Amino acid sequence: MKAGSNLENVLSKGLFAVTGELGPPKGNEVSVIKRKADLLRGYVDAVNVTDNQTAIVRMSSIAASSLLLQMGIEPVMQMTTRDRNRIAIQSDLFGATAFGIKNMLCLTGDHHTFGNQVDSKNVHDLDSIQLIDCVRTMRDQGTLLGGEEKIEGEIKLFIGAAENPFGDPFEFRAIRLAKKVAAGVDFIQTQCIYDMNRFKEWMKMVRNLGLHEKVHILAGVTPLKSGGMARYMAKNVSGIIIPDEIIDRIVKAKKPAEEGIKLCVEQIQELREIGGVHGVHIMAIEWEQMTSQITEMAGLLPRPKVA
Amino acid sequence: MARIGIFIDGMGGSIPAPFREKIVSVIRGLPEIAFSVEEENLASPGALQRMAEHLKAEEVDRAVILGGSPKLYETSFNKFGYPVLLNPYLLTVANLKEQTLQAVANEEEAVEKARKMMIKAIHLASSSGPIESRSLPLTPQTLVIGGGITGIAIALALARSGIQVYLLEKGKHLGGKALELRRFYNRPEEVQKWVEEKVSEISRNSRITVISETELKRLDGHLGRFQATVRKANGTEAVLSPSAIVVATGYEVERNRKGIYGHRSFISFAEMETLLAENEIPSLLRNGKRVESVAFLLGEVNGDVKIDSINAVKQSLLLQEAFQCQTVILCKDLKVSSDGMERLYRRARERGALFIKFEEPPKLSIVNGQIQVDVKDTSAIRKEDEWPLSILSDLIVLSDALIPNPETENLCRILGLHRGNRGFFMEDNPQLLRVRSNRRGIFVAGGCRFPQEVSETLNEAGATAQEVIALLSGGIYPYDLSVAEVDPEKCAVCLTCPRLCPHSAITVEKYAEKNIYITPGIGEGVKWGAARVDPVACYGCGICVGECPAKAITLRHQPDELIYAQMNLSD
Amino acid sequence: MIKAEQKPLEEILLYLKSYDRILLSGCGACVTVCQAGGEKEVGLLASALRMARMKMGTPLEALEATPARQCEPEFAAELSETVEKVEAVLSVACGVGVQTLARHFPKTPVFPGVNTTFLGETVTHGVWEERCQACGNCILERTGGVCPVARCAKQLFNGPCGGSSKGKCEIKREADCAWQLIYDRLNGLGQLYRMEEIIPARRWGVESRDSGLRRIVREDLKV
Amino acid sequence: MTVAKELAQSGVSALLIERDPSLGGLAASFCCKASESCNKCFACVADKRVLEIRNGPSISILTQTELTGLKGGPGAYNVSLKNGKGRMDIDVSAIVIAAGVDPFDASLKAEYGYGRYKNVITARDLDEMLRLRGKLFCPSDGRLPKTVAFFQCVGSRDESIGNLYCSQVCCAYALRLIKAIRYQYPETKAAFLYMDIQPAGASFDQFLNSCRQDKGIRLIRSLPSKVYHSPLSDGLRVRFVDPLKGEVAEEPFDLIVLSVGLVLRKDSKSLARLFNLNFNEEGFFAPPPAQTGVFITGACSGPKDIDRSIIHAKSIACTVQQYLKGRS
Amino acid sequence: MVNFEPKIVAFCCDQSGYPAADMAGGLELNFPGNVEFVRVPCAGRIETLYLLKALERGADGVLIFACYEENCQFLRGNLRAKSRLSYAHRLLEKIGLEKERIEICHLATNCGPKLAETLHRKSEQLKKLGPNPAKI
Repeated sequence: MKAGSNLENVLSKGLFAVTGELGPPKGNEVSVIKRKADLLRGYVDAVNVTDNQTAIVRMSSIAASSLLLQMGIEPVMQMTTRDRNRIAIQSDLFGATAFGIKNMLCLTGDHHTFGNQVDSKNVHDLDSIQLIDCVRTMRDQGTLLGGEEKIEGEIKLFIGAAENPFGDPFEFRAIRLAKKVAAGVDFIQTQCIYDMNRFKEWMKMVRNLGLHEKVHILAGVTPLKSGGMARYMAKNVSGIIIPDEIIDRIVKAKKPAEEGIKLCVEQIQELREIGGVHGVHIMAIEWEQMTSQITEMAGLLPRPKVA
Repeated sequence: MARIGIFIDGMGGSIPAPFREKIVSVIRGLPEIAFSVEEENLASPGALQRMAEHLKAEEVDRAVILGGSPKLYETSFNKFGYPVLLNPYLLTVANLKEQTLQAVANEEEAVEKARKMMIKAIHLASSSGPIESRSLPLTPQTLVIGGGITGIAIALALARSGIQVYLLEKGKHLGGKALELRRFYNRPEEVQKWVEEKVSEISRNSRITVISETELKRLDGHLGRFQATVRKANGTEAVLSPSAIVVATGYEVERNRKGIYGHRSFISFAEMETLLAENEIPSLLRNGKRVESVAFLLGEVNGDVKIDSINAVKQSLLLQEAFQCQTVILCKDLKVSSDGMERLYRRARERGALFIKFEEPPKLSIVNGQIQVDVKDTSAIRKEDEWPLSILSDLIVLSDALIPNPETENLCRILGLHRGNRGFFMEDNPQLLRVRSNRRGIFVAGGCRFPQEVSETLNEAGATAQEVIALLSGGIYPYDLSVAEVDPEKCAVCLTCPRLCPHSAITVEKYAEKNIYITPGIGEGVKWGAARVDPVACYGCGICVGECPAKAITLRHQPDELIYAQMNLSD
Repeated sequence: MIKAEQKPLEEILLYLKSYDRILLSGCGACVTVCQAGGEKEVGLLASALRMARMKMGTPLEALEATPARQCEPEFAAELSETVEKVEAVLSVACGVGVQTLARHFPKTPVFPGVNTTFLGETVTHGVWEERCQACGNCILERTGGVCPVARCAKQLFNGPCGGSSKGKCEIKREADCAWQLIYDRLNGLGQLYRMEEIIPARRWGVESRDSGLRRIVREDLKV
Repeated sequence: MTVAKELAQSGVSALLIERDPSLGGLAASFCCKASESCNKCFACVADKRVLEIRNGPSISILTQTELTGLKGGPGAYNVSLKNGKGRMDIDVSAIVIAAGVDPFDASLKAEYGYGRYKNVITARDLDEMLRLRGKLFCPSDGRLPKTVAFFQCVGSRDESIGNLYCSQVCCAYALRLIKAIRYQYPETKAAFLYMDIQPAGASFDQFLNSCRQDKGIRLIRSLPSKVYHSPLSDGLRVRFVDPLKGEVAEEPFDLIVLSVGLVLRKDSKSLARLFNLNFNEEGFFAPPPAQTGVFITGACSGPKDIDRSIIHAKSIACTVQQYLKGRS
Repeated sequence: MVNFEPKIVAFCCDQSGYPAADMAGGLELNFPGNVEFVRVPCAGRIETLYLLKALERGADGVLIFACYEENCQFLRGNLRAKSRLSYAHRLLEKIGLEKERIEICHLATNCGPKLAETLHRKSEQLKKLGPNPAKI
């Protein structure tokens, strides 16, 4: 066991893992976290806590993660290299692990110009792969990055990263995953999947490289709320591909939200059948209440209790 | 101080004497004014003679004319020669006729205006400087690129006029697209025979050197001093030094044989030419099968060329008259704007060819292994009954898109030429210079400029040859230095000017020879990395001058000072 | 070369508010090439400033000069006499030139007339794009001659990120994704394996601006 | 003119004879037909040519002069000239005839009512109106026409009057006029009634597309059969077959512009007699046999636009020059 | 402003504007009184600086008579003039001058009437705008 987290246990037992996602409040209102935690508790194995997602200022993911721990939910603390240099990153990891956080997700982060502090200076001292390498060094060698400096205590972290099979150049996407694996990643959560063909093709490349045996891949899904949302995402979000037939299906549905959930469940069932997919990551953005319904309909309940 | 002579032109009564007097009275007695004389029709040879005498007698070095449009005097002086002792650039004209007398109604105002204009002209005259003339020797040598019909015709015409020609052909044989043709639409002889005759004439002509399987790789220099590096297929290179260059690389045909167009019933005009030539009258066989009906489908790919219409009517007539075929010509517009075409068209019609003109592109489908064309004939009167018309025929002659030669782009770069609409070589601006290119001494002719019917192409070839002959026959190219000039010390080598020069007259060579025609300051032969304007290639438009961010370029005949003087404003 | 853009006229007018007699100094090098501060731009800006001030009713006398390279002490020295005649200097050279003049003329205020933007390449005439950040340790050898430091919005060393879409960057959709360019270039060279290597964390603190003032000393050249 | 210029440049001295008081011919009376950008009508070229010719060093010009006689044979002709000042005889080695063309007399097409109805004008009338008056108006009352119809092929491609040829210039000419009008007077709508759209060239497609896209221009493939006139309102009604509906339609227009074809100049008969020239099937001059030293160029050998006339002239200049070389 | 006669500097391309001015004169079309014609070989010769300098040195308005687009003897001189004008317009705006003070007019040799009409219109327009407040 690298960190002994619940998520690690589920995955290492070969069980199909389910993770959820929680966006911390745009302030210090703890009740928001509590409300969302209640919606997710029992339906997922761990919950991603975003780190100022889309560069919108929110409660720090370390703080929100430790609050979640107190509420009895296992967090996956996200960390971006956008806002911290290697000093802050390593110091934050000391703190986070001290609070008992055992999972983290290494990200570069959305560009700051997308958020509400466009005038800020971005850091990018490290990129996500270098961050993975940094955390792995801290955990496995017990030293700081690039240094001989010994760490007092042990950093136990189950290291995750994201990968987007829908970014370009497509042929390079599996190789990039290999780079992350080489840097020391333990699990991967993907960008939300709508273009199943492309995802399957990517997974084929991943399997050809033998990566599915070295890393746990959790396929990302996001239920579509409405036709408008589908159209907006397809048009405006780089790195998300939504095939026209899916947009059509949601747009033409009498109850688009219901259709969106149905679609999501179908997707999960399809993903489960793909070799190398070890779990799903459900990103029900500001729609956390649907997580229970989705997991139930997809037959993912009850979540296993593993020691 | 400048000594200025004033000439007042009465313009045949357009500028009345009292008016003249009122104006000139102001300047009499000014120190720089040597004299003022009155003349009638100063632009006439006699008056010019007298003008010269005045200038000589009074030893003046500047002249101001008060009269009509400067263009009038410039043209007549160019024609009859400038008075000796007077450099053309030391003459200033105040256009009293068009710009005051005829433009200002109130007489008092006109006088006032005229006086102002006169003072401005005197000011301009005293601040202008002479521009020297030069001439460049030209050897009678021309490089013709492309051995198609155009290149052949030009080479022969040039050789007949005593000009040495290098005829560059990329392929093995001369002839180009003409080798695909069998007949002219408006001449009795056969194309092949015509080409053969011309080719043998070329081989007999000692002034023409045919260099086949060779392409142009690099071009340096300007008019009269071109250095063309050519490379043979086997890799050997040679440098030619022609005075002028003609580009006649022709056009290319782009065949669309995708989808239904891949059907065996479709053939091209060239294939039909061959078929017509190979078959013996009276029956037309293709792959052993008798062809009885032929449709011509002139698509929209070539909406702007005439050749397709001409070929269609020509071939249709042959099919009808020699092979008893039923023909249909489907087109959007039938282009008959060539000599004799309307008659051919009518003849084809009278002998039973159908002409169907459509607005919407016809629909194609395969019925029993044959192509069926469904078309809406816009000239049908009873639409309900006759729309759409279905046509089944044994063969369909399809127009292929005529596109620029694939090497056009590369050649443009090598030659410093421009490409126009549709990617063909562009002629030098629309103003009458169809066969000239944007560069002095380089001409573009024939299909590489735009695909045309053979006889028109030949006309163009003749015109091109004439241009080259007119340029080279004198043996020298006279020019004056009324051109742009770079001050190498100010030049930041920013490359703005070579990018913008419409005539590719500016080069930047790292160790270019210093501008040889610069006068004061540094001596000749200084090496300097700066932009360099070739005075022969420059047209003196001043675009580079206006654009130079370092203000390193001056237009020698119109420096800043003269522009400001013309504005006639306070300093 | 260094690329710069002229500052808005209103901003410049604000700097010069309390002066009636200035020197407007251009530079014959980089800013001439990027058409921000050559002799022509100096003339234009001077004319515009004079007119704007005339319109305000506080005429401005603007002398003009364009030394060959404002960042050399000798060229700056050429301006000495002129500078003595004026109350302030407006320099449309890059930030380097402005500082050279400031150092050279301790008693005269020197204002910048341009924003020095980047080290860039001419894409087509009139379009310039950033190519180099002068980061101090060139890695172009590993990235096929395309610099991710200058051209990737996130300065990724192991890109591309998920926002690379159809060759374009999600942050500026008109901009090429640097990592797509690197991929294409290495692919063309048959060196894709170079992208499979992980580029380790950079030593910013030693090599780059982050180490404090950088300085190049060539002992052999010193006189 | 072009021939003279080109010859002069090749070192041959030339004498230019023009019957009218000024040079330029038909082309010199055209107006500029630019809309937002140049539409390549070449009208400005003629003006510039005139200047260039006056400029040429070895060209002598005789205007208002007519040819009255011809003596001698190939290579050594003696021509008799007559002008206001008197008569003269001149020896020349070669003769180039560029007698040009006239617009077709539109009143011969009686059904269109040219010469009877004030608001039926020819394209040339319109051209002059725009060049000299600088504005568009109905000749009957001076108001701006709201609708203008252009009839193509008036005097060309017409069996009834025996002109079995395409005049080659009128489509582009009329379309450019339409474009210029539409640009200057956006409220005026135009209809273009035609058989086939003829012109070709690298930029014509672009130009034609811009015409097709203009909602204020209707391209109707149908030649009108008759113009009716109401004497009370000076209104005009045009009868034609609507190609879309396939039925006969009648529509009112404020102004009708006839795109008249080109015919040989009226006085060309005497030239033909003088030089013993033949006519071709179309009624234009046929090129005389080689070695006679007489050459034909320009539109009098068959209709041509300005651009093609110039090319043709240059090409003939080349032939002339080689002919002269061959003789000396 | 009853007696204000605006001073106009009219740059004339030698390929179009200048002959057109001759034609306009020949047709006896009146020009406004205070026009200075500046003859340039091509509109591409007209630097942005000239446009500003004309105003700075006392003109109330500037006109550029250039060839129609796609009809420049030198391919792009008229387009350069147009682009430089747009740059000058940006500066004028910053200076606080009306951009109507500088205008480009495309014409051909045979457009005398258009030239005269443009001059008159500009003159009237400038009368309304009043004298150039930035002239030195």
